[in-house]
Amino acid sequence: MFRRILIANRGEIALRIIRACRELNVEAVCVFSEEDRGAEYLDLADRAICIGGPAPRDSYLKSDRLIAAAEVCGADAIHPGYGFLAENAQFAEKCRACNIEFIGPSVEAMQLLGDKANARALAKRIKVPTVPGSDGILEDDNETIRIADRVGFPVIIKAAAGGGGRGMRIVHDKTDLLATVKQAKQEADGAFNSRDVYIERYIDRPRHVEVQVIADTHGSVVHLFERDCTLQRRYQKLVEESPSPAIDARTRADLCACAVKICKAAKYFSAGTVEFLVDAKGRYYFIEVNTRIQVEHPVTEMTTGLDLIKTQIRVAAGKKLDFDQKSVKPRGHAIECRVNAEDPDEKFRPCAGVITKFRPPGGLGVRVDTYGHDGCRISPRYDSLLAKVIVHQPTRPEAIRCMQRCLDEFIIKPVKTTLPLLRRIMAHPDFVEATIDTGFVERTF
Amino acid sequence: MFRRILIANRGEIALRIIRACRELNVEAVCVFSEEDRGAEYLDLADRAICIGGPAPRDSYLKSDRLIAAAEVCGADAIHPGYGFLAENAQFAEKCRACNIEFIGPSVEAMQLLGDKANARALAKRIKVPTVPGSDGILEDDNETIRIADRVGFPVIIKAAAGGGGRGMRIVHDKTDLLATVKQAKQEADGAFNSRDVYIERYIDRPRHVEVQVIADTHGSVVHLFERDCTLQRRYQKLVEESPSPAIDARTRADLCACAVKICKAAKYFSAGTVEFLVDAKGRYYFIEVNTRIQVEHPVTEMTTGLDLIKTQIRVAAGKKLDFDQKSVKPRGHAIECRVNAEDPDEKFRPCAGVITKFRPPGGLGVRVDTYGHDGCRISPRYDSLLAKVIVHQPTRPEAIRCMQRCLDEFIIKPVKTTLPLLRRIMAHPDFVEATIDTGFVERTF
Amino acid sequence: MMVANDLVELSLRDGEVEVNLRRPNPNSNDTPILHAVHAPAHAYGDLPISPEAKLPGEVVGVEFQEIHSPMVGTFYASPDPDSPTFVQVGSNVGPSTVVCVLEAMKVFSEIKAETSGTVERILVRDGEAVEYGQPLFLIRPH
Amino acid sequence: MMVANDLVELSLRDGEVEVNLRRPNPNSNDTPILHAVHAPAHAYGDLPISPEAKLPGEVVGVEFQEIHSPMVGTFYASPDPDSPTFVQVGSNVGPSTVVCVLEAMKVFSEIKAETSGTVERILVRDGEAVEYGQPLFLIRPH
Repeated sequence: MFRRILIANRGEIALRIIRACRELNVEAVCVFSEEDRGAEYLDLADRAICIGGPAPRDSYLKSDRLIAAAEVCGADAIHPGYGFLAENAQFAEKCRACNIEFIGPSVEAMQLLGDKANARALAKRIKVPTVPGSDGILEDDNETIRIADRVGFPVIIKAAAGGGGRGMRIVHDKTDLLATVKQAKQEADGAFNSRDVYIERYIDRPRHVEVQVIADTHGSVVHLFERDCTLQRRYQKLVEESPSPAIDARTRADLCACAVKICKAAKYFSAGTVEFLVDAKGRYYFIEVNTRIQVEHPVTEMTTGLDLIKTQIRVAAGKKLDFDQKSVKPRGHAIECRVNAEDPDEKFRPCAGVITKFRPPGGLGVRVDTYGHDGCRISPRYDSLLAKVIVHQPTRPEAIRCMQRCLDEFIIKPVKTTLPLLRRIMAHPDFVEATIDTGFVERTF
Repeated sequence: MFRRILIANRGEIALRIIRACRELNVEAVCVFSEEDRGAEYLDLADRAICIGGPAPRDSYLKSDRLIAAAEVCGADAIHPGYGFLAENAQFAEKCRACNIEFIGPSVEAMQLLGDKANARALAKRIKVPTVPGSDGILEDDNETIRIADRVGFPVIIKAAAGGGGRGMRIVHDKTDLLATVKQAKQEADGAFNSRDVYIERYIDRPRHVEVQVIADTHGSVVHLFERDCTLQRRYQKLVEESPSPAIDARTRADLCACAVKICKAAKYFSAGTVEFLVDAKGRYYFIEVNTRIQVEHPVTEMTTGLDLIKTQIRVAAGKKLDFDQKSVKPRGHAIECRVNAEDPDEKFRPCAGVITKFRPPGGLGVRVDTYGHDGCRISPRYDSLLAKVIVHQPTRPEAIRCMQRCLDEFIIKPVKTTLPLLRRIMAHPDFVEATIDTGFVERTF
Repeated sequence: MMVANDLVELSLRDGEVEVNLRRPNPNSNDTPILHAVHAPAHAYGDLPISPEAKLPGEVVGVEFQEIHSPMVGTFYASPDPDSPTFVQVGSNVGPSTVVCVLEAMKVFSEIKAETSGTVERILVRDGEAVEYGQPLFLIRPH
Repeated sequence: MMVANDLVELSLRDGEVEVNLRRPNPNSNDTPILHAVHAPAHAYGDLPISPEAKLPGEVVGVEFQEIHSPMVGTFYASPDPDSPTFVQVGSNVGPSTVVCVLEAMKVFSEIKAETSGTVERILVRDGEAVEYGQPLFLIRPH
């Protein structure tokens, strides 16, 4: 096992990793930027090292400083958390070149799965369903028509250089196809300085369902069932739950089997997430793999009782998984709500300032992962995630009711948060009846 | 289901019951004394009613005021919590006479099991092992010798009017018997104004193991396995865990079966606890039944995933249990530590004052039931229990390690608490190896 | 204030004489509505007098005395619906003047002023539920 | 202080010329011990100067300037163990005077004073690990 781990992150996930280290009897050294100096979660680390200025590019994204900090304190591993450098294969490579274990998958697996096109090609090769599409840039009109016919309408035209929902156009009918592609190319040229576009089947009102996988370096790959993250706002997840209320047992088994197949094919180890879209008819399509621990990992921890961060660290130290697929028995229903320091009435503008009153909820089956407390300072420079409220109850209706109780109980003053929006979501019949899709929040609130 | 429940208690258990009410969509009205005016947990109730002065006898023990408060706010049930009037059969009777449901067992069951001698007689009748003894007051010397021979040395002489460890004498040998009984009678006369003493087998270095039972008014009695509460200080429990690390599967099955047998014989409903002593050879002896929810109920909630307070309320409303014995599957290991506002260096003198900094631990499998927060006032007038830290992990060693981490993380300033003692207990090899008995704390710290 | 409360408490403990003044038409099945019991409970704190009890245009320097409820129950201003109220604004009271009755668990208890002065204001309505320590009357001392 | 830091930052970003001054005997397998890095990290806050940096018997009114570490690494006072130190207490420095080298990931970087004055005190020991922003030298301005 490692003797000392450098935590190359901040806020709630840094605290989460510190706690895991303590329980493993591994020393935790946490880096911090000048902006985070004095944050209380740093007191729980064995040491804290300032690595740079407030801007992420001057501190949490500065790989040389992180590695220097690990060297200087004698850490034998680095945990990247999520965000920042967590999915940066170059950083992982540099760490290992310096004889510091990067707690995550192999560099090869990160490179293979981190590239969407490669991951899609891999999935197709091993017969995991992907969204039907052009598999590359549209060259000429004849090809475009041929592909669209094969894929089936409606289709979506996407700019190759786009992302986050930008540069997309839906075509419902063959007659509009060529004109729309032409427009899309012009727009892509203007917005991204590249005329490259490709075509995919448009999945109407999809749900986002992902499978948590954990694998060791000895070839054992175990899935920990799925999380449903359909409730998003502009591609940012707000609420996650497990099991998914919208898929049947057979789809669940298929998704989990596909996720394991992809990870085995990529010789994956560590924690990873395989994401799928599921359409209204229950058809599913692989979209991508996240090669890191995710914000919403506690949902799976609650249903399975397994500590994903501790397992991730053990696996990185070369240990075998101490459970197998058969011994993973999910229990009950878990829901997570992300409480962001944002103002829902002001276009979700991040809010900063000092919290004067912070009263997280508590009780049976309630977990709050947060770095918040009375007197805590919220910086406008970083991700606005302030707290994750996770509930675990025997059934989904009980979990929703418990979450409503928790959101009502949670007091954060005077910084504005997404709590009011979350309360409205938990009370909305479409969420309660699980009839939502990924566009629900934008359409409804 | 009830429309509105009056909570006739304070502090962490009042908050626990408020949360259960909210999740059941039942209005919660909480009483308070003038000393507790302004306590933050009252904000979470739908209403709060002042019922009297700071002294318990002027407020929380004043049954007429509690019933008047229930009438005035239109509550259809009273939850007594633990302590105060929770095991007072007269109070339960008064409530029901006023058409207010008392959330607890029947008056008859409370009377039958609340009297130790009656409960012991019942146990003997249905062949549940009890501590061998005189079954009554020692009359003459011949009888004393005969009983002691039957019971077997060592024996313990107890004052009938004594309690809490006072008025007890151990006799290891027949030659000392009559002289010791004579002394004991004289002492009892002086201390309790009654010469009555009785004799029991002295259980050397016993463990305290209790079985949680929940039963409905339709005759269904289900046990929720055991809690080991051996770690006590002067008969006050400090640490509780489940499963017991010191009994084997067969003893566990026997204890649980005995507990169900006693409850069935007493026509018991609601939550209750059947307490046993277990000696070094694994022999067990019924001692008493607690006819209320207990401080340590969260230990069982963590292992079984069942909400005992919600179940207790449902059962009081006449509902059937929505689970049966077969569906109760305990999972993992849970430990609870009681953090009392007492100074372990000053003979556990209760500490009072305003908490300026309160940082409870958190994370996976961690629950803290507390009314504490920054700025919270601790009154010297009531029970010193400030917080219960409960952890739930796959195995006992992991649970102990997690608890150590939690106790290290917990900051309470400036009020003195039992945290330092708890930290030493969790690190002590006798606790870790589960070789302790009920005298461990007094002998060791 | 603590002294005043203690006096009320003592007088109760000594003389909680339960007067069976059963009201002829008490609508006994209706649970009385609890007016604003929650709010003042939290508004209080350690103030010597509740903010609610401060009268608009009040003469600065006059210290009113409050008669607090010594119990939880329902406030009645008169012994029965057909009788006049025990006191009204402007009435002079002495320590043993009965100012109201409180009902709890179908038992009516007479409440005495325990102070001397003029009734400045009646702070609760007839039939209103009151909690322990809630101010019932404001008395201008003589 | 922010201005001073920004200057250091800028100069680094412009001229992070990695000097391969490999030390002949760097004990390269020993990880340097991190002296008191955690404690000052928390002692700091927004103070313009660290309490540690205040000298006993310091003349009130003199404002020292600090040279902060622009990176995380190991501090060396001389280019190699056999050479004299770059500066010592009493040395006069100008903005481009090299005051020490910092090693990180086997690369040595020269650190310049970026200010003018006399070295009043050297705040870290040779071979000590330093974190970003840690004061290295106290300079009495001319």
